[in-house]
Amino acid sequence: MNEGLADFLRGIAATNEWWYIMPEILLAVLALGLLVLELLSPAIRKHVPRVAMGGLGLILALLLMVDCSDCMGANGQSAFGGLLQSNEWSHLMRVFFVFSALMVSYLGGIFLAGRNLAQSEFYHLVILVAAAMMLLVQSNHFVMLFVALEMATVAFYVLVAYRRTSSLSLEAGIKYLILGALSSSILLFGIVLLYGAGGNPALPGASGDSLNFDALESFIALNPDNPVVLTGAMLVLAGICFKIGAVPFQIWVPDVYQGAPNPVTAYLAIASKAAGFMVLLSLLHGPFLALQDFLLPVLVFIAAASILFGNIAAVMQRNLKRLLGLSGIAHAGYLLIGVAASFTIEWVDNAVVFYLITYLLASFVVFLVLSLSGEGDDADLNIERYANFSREQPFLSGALTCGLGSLAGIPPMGGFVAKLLLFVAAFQAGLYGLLGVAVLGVVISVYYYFGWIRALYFNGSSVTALGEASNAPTLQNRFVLCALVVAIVVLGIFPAVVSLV
Amino acid sequence: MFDPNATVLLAAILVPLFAGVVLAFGSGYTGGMRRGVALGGFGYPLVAAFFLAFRFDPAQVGAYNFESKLATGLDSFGIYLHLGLNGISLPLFLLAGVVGFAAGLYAMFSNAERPHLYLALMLFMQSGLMGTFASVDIFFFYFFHEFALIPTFIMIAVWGGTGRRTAAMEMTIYLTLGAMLSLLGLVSLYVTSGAESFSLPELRDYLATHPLSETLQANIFGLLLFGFGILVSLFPFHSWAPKGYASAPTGTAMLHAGVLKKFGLYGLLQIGVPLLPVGMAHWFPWLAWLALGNIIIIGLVTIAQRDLKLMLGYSSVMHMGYAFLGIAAFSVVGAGGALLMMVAHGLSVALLFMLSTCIYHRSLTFDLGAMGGLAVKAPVLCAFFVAASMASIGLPGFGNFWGEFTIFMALAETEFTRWLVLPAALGIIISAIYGLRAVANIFFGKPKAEFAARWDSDEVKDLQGFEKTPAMILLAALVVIGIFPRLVSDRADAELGGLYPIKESLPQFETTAGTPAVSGKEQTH
Amino acid sequence: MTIGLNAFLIVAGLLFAIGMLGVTLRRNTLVIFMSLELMLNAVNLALVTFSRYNGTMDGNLFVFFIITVAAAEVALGLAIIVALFKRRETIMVEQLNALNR
Amino acid sequence: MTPVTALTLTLLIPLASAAGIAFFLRRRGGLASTLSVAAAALLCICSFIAINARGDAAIVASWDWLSFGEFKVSMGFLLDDVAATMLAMVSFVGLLIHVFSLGYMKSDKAQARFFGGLSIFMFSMIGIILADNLIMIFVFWELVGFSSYMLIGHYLETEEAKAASKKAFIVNRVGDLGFLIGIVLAYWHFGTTDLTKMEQLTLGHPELVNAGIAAFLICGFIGKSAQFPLHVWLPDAMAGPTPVSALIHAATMVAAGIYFLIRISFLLPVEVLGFVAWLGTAVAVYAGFCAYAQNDIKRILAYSTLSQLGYMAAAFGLGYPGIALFHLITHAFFKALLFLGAGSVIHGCHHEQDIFKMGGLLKRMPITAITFAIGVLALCGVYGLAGFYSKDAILIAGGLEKTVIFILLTLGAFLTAGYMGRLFWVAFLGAPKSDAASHAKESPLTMVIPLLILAGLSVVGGMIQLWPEGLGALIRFDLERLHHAEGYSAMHHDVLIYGSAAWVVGLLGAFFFYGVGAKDDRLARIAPSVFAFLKARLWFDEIYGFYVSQVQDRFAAILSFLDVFLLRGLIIRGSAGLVGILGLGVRTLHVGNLHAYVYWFLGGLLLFWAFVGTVL
Repeated sequence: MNEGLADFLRGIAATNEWWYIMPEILLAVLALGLLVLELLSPAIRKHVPRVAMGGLGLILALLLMVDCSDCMGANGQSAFGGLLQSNEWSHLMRVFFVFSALMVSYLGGIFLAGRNLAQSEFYHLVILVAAAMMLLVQSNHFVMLFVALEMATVAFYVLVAYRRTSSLSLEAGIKYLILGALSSSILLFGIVLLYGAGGNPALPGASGDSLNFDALESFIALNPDNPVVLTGAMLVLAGICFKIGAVPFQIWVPDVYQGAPNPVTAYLAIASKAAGFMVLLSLLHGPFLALQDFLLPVLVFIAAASILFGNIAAVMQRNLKRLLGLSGIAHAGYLLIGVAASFTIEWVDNAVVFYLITYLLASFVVFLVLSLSGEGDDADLNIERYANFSREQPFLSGALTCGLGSLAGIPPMGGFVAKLLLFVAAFQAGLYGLLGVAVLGVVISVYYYFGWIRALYFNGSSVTALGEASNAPTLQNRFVLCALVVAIVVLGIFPAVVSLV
Repeated sequence: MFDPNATVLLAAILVPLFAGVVLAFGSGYTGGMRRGVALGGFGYPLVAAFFLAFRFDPAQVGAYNFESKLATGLDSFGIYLHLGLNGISLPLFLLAGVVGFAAGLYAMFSNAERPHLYLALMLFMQSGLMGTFASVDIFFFYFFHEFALIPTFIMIAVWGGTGRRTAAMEMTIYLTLGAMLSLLGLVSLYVTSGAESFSLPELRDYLATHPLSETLQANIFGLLLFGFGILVSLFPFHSWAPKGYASAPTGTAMLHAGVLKKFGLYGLLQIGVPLLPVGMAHWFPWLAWLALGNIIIIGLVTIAQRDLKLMLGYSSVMHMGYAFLGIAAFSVVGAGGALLMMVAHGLSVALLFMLSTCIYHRSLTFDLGAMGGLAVKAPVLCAFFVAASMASIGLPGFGNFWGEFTIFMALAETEFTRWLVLPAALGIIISAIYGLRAVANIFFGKPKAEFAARWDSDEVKDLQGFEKTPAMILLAALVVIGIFPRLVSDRADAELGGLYPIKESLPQFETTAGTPAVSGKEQTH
Repeated sequence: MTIGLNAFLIVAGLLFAIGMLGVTLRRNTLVIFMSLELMLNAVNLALVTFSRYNGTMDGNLFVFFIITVAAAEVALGLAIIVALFKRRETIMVEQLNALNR
Repeated sequence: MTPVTALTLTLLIPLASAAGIAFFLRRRGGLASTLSVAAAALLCICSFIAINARGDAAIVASWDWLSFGEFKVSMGFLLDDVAATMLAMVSFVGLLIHVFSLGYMKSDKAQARFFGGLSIFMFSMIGIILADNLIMIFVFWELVGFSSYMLIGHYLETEEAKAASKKAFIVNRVGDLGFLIGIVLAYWHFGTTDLTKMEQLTLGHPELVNAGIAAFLICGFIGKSAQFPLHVWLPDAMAGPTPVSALIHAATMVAAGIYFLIRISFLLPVEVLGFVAWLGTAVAVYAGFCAYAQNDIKRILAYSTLSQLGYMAAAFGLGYPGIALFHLITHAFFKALLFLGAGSVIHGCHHEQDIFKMGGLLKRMPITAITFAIGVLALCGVYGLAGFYSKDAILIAGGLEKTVIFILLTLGAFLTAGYMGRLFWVAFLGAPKSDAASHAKESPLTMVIPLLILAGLSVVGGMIQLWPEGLGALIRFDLERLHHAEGYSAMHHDVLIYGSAAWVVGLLGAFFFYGVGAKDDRLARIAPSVFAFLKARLWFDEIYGFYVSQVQDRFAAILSFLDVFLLRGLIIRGSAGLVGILGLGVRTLHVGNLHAYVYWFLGGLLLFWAFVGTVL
């Protein structure tokens, strides 16, 4: 059945490349459709969240049924004149982003309930960001990359500042905006330099299409020592480091994470980071392949610094959203281990993707519990307020424990296998020093993850008992949490499920 | 090929896990239901362990009994959920079953807050323990250990005694460090060996034909040694242990000190030393000196303790020194001694921790200087405590004696390690000093002032049934091993013989008396 | 005398640096925004230059995308700044530090 | 019943009795005591069956116990002549003491525990006797130590029992440490610890006898038989009930050290033998002096035991293990008699133990007093009594081998007579000096009968020709050897004179010096400094006490301090604190000011530039 459908689509795709980006088009249609719905009547308007989630669910189901990248034929084939190229991960990452959008919409439903904020625009933007990221990870051309990136980023500016009644959210928005724009400029400048060098007829291998990754790859392979190329690559790398929140471009992370609404924080932490890493991987395996002598020490340094910075800064952090942001920096560092190892180890991309997936699941558990616990301004949640949370909310505590356990990398959670695979890769790549730093980082991270878990169960006297303030989770929320936790555990015990998707 | 016994083995991991999940959602259960579920969860592994011990086929030397191999999706790394038992893991599997059952039984009737969660976490731990020793795959070996470790931390943080906040955190971080180092060691073993498998027998076979270079072996063994060393509280990485145990709730302390801690030793015994003999030789001086540090320095520190639980914690650290020395001897004798020591120490330390809580319930203090005279009121408790102390100081008739004695034997086997016998044996005096001091201070003499004030209250009574039964189980196991050490040694001997060198250091004499020729004493390696 | 590639690039570089300096030193968020636009324009200039000298059209095309994106950013930025001013009555950088540590 | 079955039963009956008491009869003192005594009787019968069945050959049986690689332990019996002699003595004297305890412990609250302990002791002691290898000896060696610990601590609510039991166990452990090392070394030296095999090996290869191993092995003897410098526990062990003192701390367990030496005599080279001889002689004299400063009837007997153990050690060291065994057996009879007599006195005097508060007991407790007197005379070596034969033989051996030892041992004999005289005259004659003594009554039958039997044995026990055929072959052999030694008859003559003079002078001297029924110690009155010196017993306890409290405990406290503050506090907590401080520092980097964040960007760019610079 699936085969037949795929054949059919393949047949069409041979003549019409738009089928190739059908999921993205569907998402865009859905996003626009939401705005149209908003215009209709108030009676319909309140169905917007359901429509959004339903639509996302449908698209997710569709994606799970049909592998659209297959429509193009073999992997590595490009479309739209080389703007887009599918790789072995593009399908999985599509699922990843649609799923994140679905989860963020779910979180958004909880977030928006009872708040006097625009409804459909939120879903609209979330869906657009998903579509943009899907394009981003498949882009094979710097123009495509820039446009997709900016599409996502600009939408994120709005989302971060979405709680327009809160000065914190707005402040986060302006900070993200200015720093994001700055990083975009730097990225652009880097692209320009690469473009300029790659198109320079005086240099060997120059091409007329020097914004194309393939062309750049062959060009840089011939000019690995060109200072303009190196500078350009460095600036591009800096721009991407901003997106993934790696040292030394990580400084915005805690502020923006804290100020942004909860679902947006989750989205930033998960999808934005994942997109950044996939871009980084495709750049490193593509245009920058020849620069590995230069890039490897940089990446190793960034990874080590990120791990240490993130973990050490999180140790004394009491605000939970800042803490998640800082721990996210550390996670970026762990992922960078995989990226650094990917120069020599073939299979490490799988490990990075696996890590991203476990990170996705665990983070959503944590953010969902954060959203469900307590009311009021979630920017002020700190660990102390979780004192003895388990007494009132045993279910949420249990789920949170699993989520944090996975983030900390503890069996039987998926996070453990993910870290293990990265460590194996690092070992095979001979990155022993980095491995040592990573171990140190894991040990330090235990302090704050378990500090939180301890707070949940500790029978201390707490002034503000958050547990009592929170309502018991509804059946629906319980179901979602359960499903996420089960998924985490299944990934920890039977990691192969990833390949089933 | 379907082996029903393998299912029994797998179920020994799954049943407690399942019971734990059931209990975790069992806030509304009545006491009877809770105990019923917990009894099933703790009872099944015990029954399964004994069942498997009887079905065990010692002829399968070098292979595993009751093997089962399930895919996990990490086939490309050679990681399978590969379960089985051999002569080395079987005693520890039994130990886990026995101590788990005793600890569970005790916990069922202790009046912990939120008992369903407490029991659920203990059941998770039990599941991890059974899994650790049933794993053939070193990935899952580690996996189950970590799985059992997490409940420990939570239980200390929630149900622990004084100072639990810091103790739990310190223990968590320290043990995570140890676990990470040992994980690195295992990973590096996997990567550098080139065997493309995490399966222990495959690694073993592969390394037998492709031995690693000396430097590699030394580096990997170093990782394993210090990683496992931290987990087993090798001196000077023991700081987490006394405080951690002092503030841990009883069931946790029993399971952790009794069984889970043996993970590291088991790792060295079954994996580290046989696979990396050259690495072991390289680290021998470290291992020997640090183990002596455990025995003598920590032994003396134990003497200085005035708090019962701290004393027990330190004494358990001290006894680990023997096991390390046994491993350091690098011979079948030493490994066998270490194995006996692990099993016997697991039983005795669990018993002691349990009894110390029983004592606390009567005296309301752990301060050795503030008790006294309890034997008059609680003769049975006294008898158990004396027996447990005697066991832990290595009185013949209990398993610990055979452990210590065999280890001394192993040390004396070659000239190379013979000097260790005297300092190591000093430990038998040191442990006698603190063990008897504790007994004397708690049970003998007249009760001290504060204690005397409570003397006639109802709380100062003899051991109750729910305390007596688990104590009886543990003590009986200790005595059985003490009287029939062959129960452990016969199966382990064959297995160890395949992993460790037999040094042939027994002197050979001409059989006819009177001829002067003495051929012995040369060692052939 | 023809103006060479390097001259254009130097101008572009200078513009970029000036923009960067503006972002670094100015206290008013609006001015910072303007500086950011300056940086983007420096990039545009460089793109056009390369496009001209390399003889390809990609650069010129890219510029249009950048201009569009910059416009979107500015529109958004202004909206956020206005909203922020409504709540805080200031748009000075040093006073926008409620989120810290 | 085959001999091996009989031996197995002999070993297991007391264990079964102990287990039965522990599990079922904890609160039924009466039943427990009956069970224990019945067990003692049964094992006595079994042991005699086995001894009878033995004939001339040794009974040997062995089972595997444990094996790891080349380390193999077996468990087995070796019932040769020495073991049979010892077994007969232990089971018989043990039975008598069990019976005695029936009366003595009748009103004790913890009767069951006491009899359970006695049964465990019998089990362990018989284990030592029957063991065919060093490891098994060690196992039971430790177990007798434990039962001794348990029984010394019987009156556990008293501070003396608390301290004494602990001390006994720990001091014994010090000795066992050497013993253990000796065994371990012996195993790899001989390839076995089996006594028979080792003996054959040393016969075939005399060069295998190793002084180092021997020196380690005799540490066990020094601890258990309370020789220098580990003798301090024995006097304190008198805190236990008197039957325990009689059984364990006089007749059997402390003598096990000597028995052990005899068992391994083929392993001991000449140097070590000489050392044992000197050691024993020194203890014999030292303990004799110490006894003069003791007022507690049991402690006097304890020092006497020490002194007699010294005699045995001396005999052994002089090369006559048979004579040592001879003295061991006779000593068991009369010392058990003396202790049980003392027990009877204590029982009669309501637990008064100070001899200067007794007096006049001859009239009130005639049987006890008379049997006690027999014991005293036997101990002093009065002609014709048990002690005479064995002690004379020792003195002769001393005289033949080493004159200095002979002189010292004769001095010891004199001292023995003196303090025993002091004890007897003061406690039994004259007028009662306390209420307790004046209301003393003769003890019940269960206590008196063992006294009478032991008195009989103390009289005739020394006549080796009356012994059953199967027992005492080694004694006969060594006595024979002594008789045929050069200069025997002259020496025999001398010893007869000097020995008799010693006890006559001693007893009479005590009579005149202390006086009948004295109220206080004359020596303490007229020469307090001498008395104080004797009472100090060469300050052994003080030195050990000083070592424990000032050296060991302080050192431990310092180490503990270092562990807590340096290791855990400074290094572990310190590094954790360092991370915390770093964390705080890093946290403050997030100042919240956009400009600061832009500087970070610039810094990051510069850093990347630096990397580029390294490549270029």
